[in-house]
Amino acid sequence: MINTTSQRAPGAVKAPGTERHFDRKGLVQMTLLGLLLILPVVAYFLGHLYYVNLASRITIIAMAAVGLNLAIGYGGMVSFGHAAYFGLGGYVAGISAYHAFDFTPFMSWPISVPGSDNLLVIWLAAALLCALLALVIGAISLRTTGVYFIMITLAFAQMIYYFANSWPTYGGEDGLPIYIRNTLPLLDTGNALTYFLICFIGLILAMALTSRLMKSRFGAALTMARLNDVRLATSGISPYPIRLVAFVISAAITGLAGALYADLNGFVSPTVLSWHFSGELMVIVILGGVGRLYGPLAGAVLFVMMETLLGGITQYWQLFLGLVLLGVVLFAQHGVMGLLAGRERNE
Amino acid sequence: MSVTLLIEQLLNGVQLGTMLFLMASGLTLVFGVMGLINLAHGSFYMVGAYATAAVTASTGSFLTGLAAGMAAAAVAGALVELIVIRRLYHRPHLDQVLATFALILIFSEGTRWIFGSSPLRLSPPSWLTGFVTLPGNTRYPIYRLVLIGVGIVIAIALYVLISRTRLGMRIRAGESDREMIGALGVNISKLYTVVFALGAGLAGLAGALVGALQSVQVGMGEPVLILAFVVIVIGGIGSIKGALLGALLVGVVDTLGRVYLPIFFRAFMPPSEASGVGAALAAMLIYILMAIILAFKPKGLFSAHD
Amino acid sequence: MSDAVLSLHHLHKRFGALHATNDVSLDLRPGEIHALIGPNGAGKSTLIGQIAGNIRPDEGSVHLAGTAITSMSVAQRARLGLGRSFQVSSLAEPLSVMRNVMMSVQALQGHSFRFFKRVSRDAALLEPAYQALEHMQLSHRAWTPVFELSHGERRQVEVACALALKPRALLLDEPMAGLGPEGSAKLTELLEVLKREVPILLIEHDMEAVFRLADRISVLVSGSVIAHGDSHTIKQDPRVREAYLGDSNA
Amino acid sequence: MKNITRFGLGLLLSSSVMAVQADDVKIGMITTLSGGGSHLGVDVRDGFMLAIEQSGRDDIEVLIQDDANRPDLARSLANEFMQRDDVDIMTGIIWSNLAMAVVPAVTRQGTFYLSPNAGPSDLAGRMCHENYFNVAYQNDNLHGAMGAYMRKEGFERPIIMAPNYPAGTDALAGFKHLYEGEVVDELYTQMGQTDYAAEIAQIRASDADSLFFFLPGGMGISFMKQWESSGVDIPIFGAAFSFDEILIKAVGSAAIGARNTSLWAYDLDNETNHQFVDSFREAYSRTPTLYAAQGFDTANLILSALDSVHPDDQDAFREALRAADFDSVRGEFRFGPNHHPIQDIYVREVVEGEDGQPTNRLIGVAVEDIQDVYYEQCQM
Repeated sequence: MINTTSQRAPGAVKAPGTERHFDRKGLVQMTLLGLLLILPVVAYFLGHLYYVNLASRITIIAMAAVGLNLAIGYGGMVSFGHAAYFGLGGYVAGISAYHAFDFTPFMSWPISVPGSDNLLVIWLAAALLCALLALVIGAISLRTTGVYFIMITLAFAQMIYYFANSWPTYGGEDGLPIYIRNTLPLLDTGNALTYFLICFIGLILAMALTSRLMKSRFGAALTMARLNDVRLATSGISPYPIRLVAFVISAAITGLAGALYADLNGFVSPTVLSWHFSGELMVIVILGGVGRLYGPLAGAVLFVMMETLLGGITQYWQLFLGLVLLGVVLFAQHGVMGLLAGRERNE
Repeated sequence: MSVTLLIEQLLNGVQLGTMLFLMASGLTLVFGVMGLINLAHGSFYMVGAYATAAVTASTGSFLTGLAAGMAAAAVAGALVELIVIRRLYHRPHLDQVLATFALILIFSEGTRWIFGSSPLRLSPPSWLTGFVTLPGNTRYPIYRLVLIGVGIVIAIALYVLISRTRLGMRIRAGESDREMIGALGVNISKLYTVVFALGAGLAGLAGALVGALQSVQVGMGEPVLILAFVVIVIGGIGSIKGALLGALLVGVVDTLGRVYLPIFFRAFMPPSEASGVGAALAAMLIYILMAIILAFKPKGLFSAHD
Repeated sequence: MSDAVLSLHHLHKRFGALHATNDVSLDLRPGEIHALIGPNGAGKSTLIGQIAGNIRPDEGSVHLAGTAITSMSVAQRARLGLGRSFQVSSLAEPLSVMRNVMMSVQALQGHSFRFFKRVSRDAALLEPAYQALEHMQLSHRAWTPVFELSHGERRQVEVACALALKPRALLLDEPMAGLGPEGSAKLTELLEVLKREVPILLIEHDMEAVFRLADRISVLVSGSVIAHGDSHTIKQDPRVREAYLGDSNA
Repeated sequence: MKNITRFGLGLLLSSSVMAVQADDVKIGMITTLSGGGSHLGVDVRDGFMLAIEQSGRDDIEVLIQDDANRPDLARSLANEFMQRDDVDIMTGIIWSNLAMAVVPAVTRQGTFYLSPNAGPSDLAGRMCHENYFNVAYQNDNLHGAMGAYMRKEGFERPIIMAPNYPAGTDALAGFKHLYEGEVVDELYTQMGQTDYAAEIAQIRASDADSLFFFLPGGMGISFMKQWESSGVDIPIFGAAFSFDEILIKAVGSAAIGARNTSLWAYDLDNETNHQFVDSFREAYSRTPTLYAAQGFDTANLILSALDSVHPDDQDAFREALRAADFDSVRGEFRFGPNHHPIQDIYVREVVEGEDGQPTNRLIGVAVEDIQDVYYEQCQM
């Protein structure tokens, strides 16, 4: 009968297929990552700084999309307001550098907070502040679902956009310049290749974090929250805190990318807070392949390259960009990664 | 601040609200019946305005232009539905967002390709310019009163259409149960095309009417689109009644906020600073309103779906 | 009543004019199967909702093992030991059977905020989940995605999910629905064994299974319990016969 | 002439494949050709290219890119021009916020930048740079000049209005600086606002005798159309940014009677200007706007310096630019110590033209030899 106590050695129950093996997907992913790393290095030593900076741009946008993908792709939370975190991260870098440059404190009450041009401090602050903002926004927004969630996240981002546009202290619509790139101990961040490598490591860490997270208990719960939140609750786990934490982590990653972007460009402005930018981030995630680890990277490469190349050909380049995006959504349902690497298994 | 000024500002808010309603009703219908998020709705607004401007300029008749604008937007809507949108009904919201985002780019740049970068000229006809004097000796533009009137007429017409006609019955059936209307033997794809074109036509009408008061230019639909989304989310997606009340609420709150917040801040701030702070807060006001409403009523005020 | 595992006290729920639950009191004792039957529209779903936590009653209370759970969420009730299955299968289709069952184990072992250890190598999760599957004679399907399972197998997975919670009480909502004679017979057999470990509140349309399995039966009509007793008493009850004569399932 | 709009090259393709002589001059133009307000960029480009074409020089290569009115894209394009194409001179940016994002990086890396439109105060003052030249105006110029003009004309109770963003608050500050009197009220609108009923009601309720506003682009069109039927009948004043030839045609009759300050007018009476307007109309079949004039002047300034020296000799080229030895379409033109123009600001009135369309007519000079107030903060 059934009531036998099983006598198995510990660890005898194992998920099949957890061993690594090399396949088409692996090949595509390694190629993508390899090219992203090698091409800028080659370009640097050939003296083509522009391509190094272009690669940094792609890397940072990809990192922001990795953050968004955690919310949209893995958590099923379609945030139309991730520009808020990208922008906030950027403003943390900008404002901190501004005060460090001016030798004025950022805050004098209740405790004195000086500005800093140390990137480690800036990154920490950017991630923490974005997490805090996402905690507040997420706590309210996650009470809603579906289209309401899409729209309320948009509404919060719009609030911040208008606020940044009209708040004069840090430049308002003009934005805030960062005169000299913020620094790291022992490294020359002003060097294009060094900065690219910093961004590249950031991207790798963000992807590794996502990957690890999704294989953990937290990831299992988040996956279940996306696929079937009734099952999750019936199993005894409330979906709300799971989603909220994922949303916060997602925002922190995007915010970190925003800080990197501000330093790459040497300025930050409300444009990166606009709903257009939120939309572009979403487009990149979908373009690459929703809920796929390498999707954001593939999407960012394609999107930035199209933007750069088409822009040089015709002043109506956005028309062609639109046509390409439409083609992808109609005919390549699983994004570029789906096209190149085949469908994702959900196990 | 006098009472007459307050009344005038309320009228302004209502007028803004009625135009938002024209946009929002189409958006909410399309979502209610087809479950589709259409970011490109603002493009039909633009198409309506451009077509009206072009036809008015060549025929000299604003009314002809208006009809042409509405028709052009409806035709554009029907075409978009046939070519793109119908492939998206069974897709996740994300795909819909991406596809309609792409449509925005295509419509905007396509329009610029055809009509150029410069804003077009479109003015109300001479018989609608000028103002009337309201009680309290306030002058109010005739054209704005006409806009309010058109908004009310459309609202009533929509109400009759939905509650009294066969098409309306099918729309209601579609809202309550998408599978059921198929079982009823209704030609769904035709119904969807008609509803989408109707929504687009209403957006085109709004664009044409408002275009005569504003700048007819590429991208004119985007700020309105965002506002219309705020409206339908506040009102409850899928609900025409919600769209109407949401539109009026947003119109009035936005208008009054812009006027009275700077004045409010002047009570305890230097004037130029108060104006800035007030204007900044006014810009955020409707989003704050929306966040508060959704925090307490996560499905909006009058949701058609539970 | 004091030794009841699960008890409902004077529950009321109104939707506008409809009195969907009208003063319902029930209890579930260790080692028994208590069946809840009633014609369509009797208010069974509303009552289940109040027990499971999707619906808040207007009046009355629900207790699980002596604890008032009336205002607790679905997840809190589950963690306290209320396992349930659904009328319409509610599993994550793309995931494997194990992944579905492991969710309950994970919940049982405390919070889910462990970010780094791989689930796929976590014996503390894998072992109990596998045991629950063995319990339901389904371990051979452990790594099959749910969408490849038969209807009956999905029912078994649902029960396994509930079992993995090490529940004090099981709430099974029409587990036989759509199973066919063979599947029904198998599940009936399984439940007979199961009830010795955990008492079951069984909502079921299949009268044959109900009369075979149930120790006690309560009949719900128009939101009220009109009859209560063992299968013999219920079969004889004139009000039950009357209520069921108007019903096609009678 | 070599009018090369560059085709994008692949990532691996080096720009060295372009066969360009060593002493050729490369000019990179980043301007707004798509998105909101793109007619400004189109006119700057067309005016600029007209001058290049008329010079008959074939050793000048102009690379043109569209920034879509996005600072981050503009910044990336600037990198592309400097790092890949190795341009000698850059120009083209329309908007102040984009200029703030791009110009400091460009000049710091030793490339010349000549602004054909934007003139934010920081670039005129504490962030000025020896390689930065503004050939258009400092942002305050036109607003300040209108303040001076309205004071001169005897308006005593103006109400002033602008969008709530830096250029807007600067505009009102600039106006007040030279108006030197009390204003009835200051209204701040929202960026991109399209409905002005609320503001118009406030203006009517005030006892102002005149209105000065700064609402560039589509905002100005919307406002003036709504103003027309409001029944408020105080005169309106503004800067040329709301009254270029393209905008007032879109506004229609509502613009008639409005007065605006400009650094240039198409009916300005000098030989260079006549030739410019005629040739522009011939080439593009439309009347140039001030943006076209600024683009034209920018190109001619560059050409005048190139006549004597190649930009590789930075110091000499800078001196040549500073001399401003070219015939400007606006008559007198010279640079102040911060490389911003010292010039006359004119007043134009919108009238009905011969074709029934509104057009600007020059009616006088608002301020002669206006200079910005920021040059004292500039240390080069």
